[in-house]
Amino acid sequence: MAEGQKPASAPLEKLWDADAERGVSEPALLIDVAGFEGPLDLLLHLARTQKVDLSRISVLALAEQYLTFVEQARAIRIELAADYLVMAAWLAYLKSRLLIPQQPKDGEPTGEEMAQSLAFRLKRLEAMRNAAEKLVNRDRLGRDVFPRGAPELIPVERRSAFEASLYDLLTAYAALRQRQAVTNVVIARRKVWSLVEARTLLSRMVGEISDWVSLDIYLARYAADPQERRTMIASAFAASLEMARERKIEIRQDGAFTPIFMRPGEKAADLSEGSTPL
Amino acid sequence: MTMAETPDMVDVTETSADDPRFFEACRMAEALVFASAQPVSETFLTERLPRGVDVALVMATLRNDYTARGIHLVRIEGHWAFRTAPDLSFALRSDEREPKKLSRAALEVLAIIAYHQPVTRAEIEDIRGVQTSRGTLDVLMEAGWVRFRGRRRTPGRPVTFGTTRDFLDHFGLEEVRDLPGLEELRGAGLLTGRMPPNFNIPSPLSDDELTEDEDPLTQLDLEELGLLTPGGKEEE
Amino acid sequence: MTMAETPDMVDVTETSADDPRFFEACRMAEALVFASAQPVSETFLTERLPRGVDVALVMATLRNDYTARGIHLVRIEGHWAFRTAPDLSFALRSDEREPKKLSRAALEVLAIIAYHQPVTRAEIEDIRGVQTSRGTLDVLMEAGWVRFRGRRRTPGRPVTFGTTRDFLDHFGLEEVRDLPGLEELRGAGLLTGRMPPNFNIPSPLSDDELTEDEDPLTQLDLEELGLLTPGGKEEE
Repeated sequence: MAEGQKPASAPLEKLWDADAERGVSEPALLIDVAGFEGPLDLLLHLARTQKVDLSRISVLALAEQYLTFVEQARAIRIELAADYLVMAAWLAYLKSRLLIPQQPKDGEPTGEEMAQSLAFRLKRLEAMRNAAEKLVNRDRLGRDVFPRGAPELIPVERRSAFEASLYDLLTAYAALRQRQAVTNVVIARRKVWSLVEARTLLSRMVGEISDWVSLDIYLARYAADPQERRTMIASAFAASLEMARERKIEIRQDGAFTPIFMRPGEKAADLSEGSTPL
Repeated sequence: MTMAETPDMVDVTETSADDPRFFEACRMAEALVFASAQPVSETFLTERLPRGVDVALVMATLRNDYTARGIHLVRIEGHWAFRTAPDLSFALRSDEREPKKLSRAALEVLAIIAYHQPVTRAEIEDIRGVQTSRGTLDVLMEAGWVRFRGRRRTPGRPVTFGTTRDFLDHFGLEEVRDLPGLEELRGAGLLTGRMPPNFNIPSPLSDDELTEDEDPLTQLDLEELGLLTPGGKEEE
Repeated sequence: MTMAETPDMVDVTETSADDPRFFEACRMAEALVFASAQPVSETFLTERLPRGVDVALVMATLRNDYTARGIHLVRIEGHWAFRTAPDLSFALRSDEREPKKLSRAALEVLAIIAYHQPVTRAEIEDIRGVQTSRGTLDVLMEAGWVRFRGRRRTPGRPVTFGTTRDFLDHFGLEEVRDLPGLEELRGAGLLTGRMPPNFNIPSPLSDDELTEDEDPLTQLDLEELGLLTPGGKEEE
């Protein structure tokens, strides 16, 4: 693609129609995969441009077309979904198998077998497309054909006095569980350490230690969940300032972002009776 | 079709029998009346039928076609409608009540019993987060979809609920294990959005066997349950 | 006009024209099916008609009676319903009643389920080469055309999907095997669940699982792939 040219969106179809006439090297090709439902869909589209029966397409040519497409997409830095790239890799491999015939090894498909498989898949997808089209164009109830407009509701035929489909049942269940699950999530999220909680924790710590201890390390014992750690540290730090002011603890930090150390302060004894301060 | 034709009163009997246009008009009128939710006016029919067709004659012909049949074409205040023949009302009369839609609550309880069986009433309420009214379980029992299975070997020995063979039949399942699981509900678009990581949906066990913590219902239990209103057993 | 009388007399004279009971049974069946908007099962008809009447013959006779009329008697999986004749679509069609349009993806999934049933979600995705987006199956199930059928007896017991009677009714099919082109497709081997031997092609990935995909990748390919970020998904 020529430099400085602004990529505009254009349907891929244009790209390949043009190629058929002008050759692949033509610059300024613009690519848009938005209309395609995945690599197989794109491949089927490319196969159709060969304008032959699907059972007679050249898989090799098809692989090359696809690879060219991916190359071009890369050249203009289009982000392709992973499955497009996986397909490209597979086709590259297929191409090599087709070009360099190898002795079939045990369990490894030959290039021809792989090509057949691909052709089969394309044929099958196309068959389903055609079937879908035939279906949708049938005489459809409510559009072309109509039921009794004023049913008399007489021959109600039910074994059960109640009506419900499996779909109703599953929808109700899924909705219920989902509703409950959401409620649970809200409760779970309420894990914010309050200052009071943090203070209690620090008090307990002061009771247990006699010298400088890293706050992080101490708290790690209580915060199994990494998400909880954050709120715990924040609350503990806030609480520690208050406690330092009350001279119940001392705080030391050697530099910005370095660990914070704490040890019992002069009035630490007020905090916990059962333990021996200092 | 030739538009030149005009309704011709004299010609009526002659044209009608063999005229393919008239035959087509009859078919159209028949379909229009059949598909309409209300009795159809002759004006409406005139608008819809090919121009020049004698609508009155079309309808008279149709009415005649149906006189001996199980369906009659009737005229009600200038409007046409099909009705089942009055003499067949004995065959049509249905003593069955019209099927009622299951309430949302009943659907939920039924689904919980299906997925979580064997399940006690307290567990159902725990999952739903609300109390289950007495009527809800009654309805499900009455429908024949839910049954008492046994008793849980826990304090209070609460009764456990499970689904029935009729339940499977009605919902087109071969076995309870055929109920779709978490991934399938998600895949089918029934469960959407983010789910907590520990979220799961139980895979129901085969419904016949009692689980290890269940006791079979004894004769005494059955009598007891029979005496009590179904579902009224636990905490009401 | 004679259209009611023409076709049926042949059948009935052969079998039971003289039998007033048969004639009455026909009238009753006609009325029963006619009264309902939903297809009525043969089982139900058997229960309702006088005992000893050949229901199949009754229905065949009736169907024959209606072949030329503006209403047809149609059979859907052993259920009977009256429907307007398809060739009268032009006269009845109205834009207000146009059924909801399905997305291309939904239509494709519907066709795959219809022709391949029972089919698992993984198989649907294998045929289409893309993941089925949320909502596609949901839409089809809500329309009442697709249902959970059961589970495949393979490891993991995946749930299978199939079509419903409403699907057949909607698309004017008597049975699944009446799907257009079904036999040809089967003959061409396009409906077998089995892949040709040594089949090996990348399957749709969930977004981040690039590395999971396997043998055919050469080292070079892998390096290239690593350089590129997986982009957005392509589904609808």
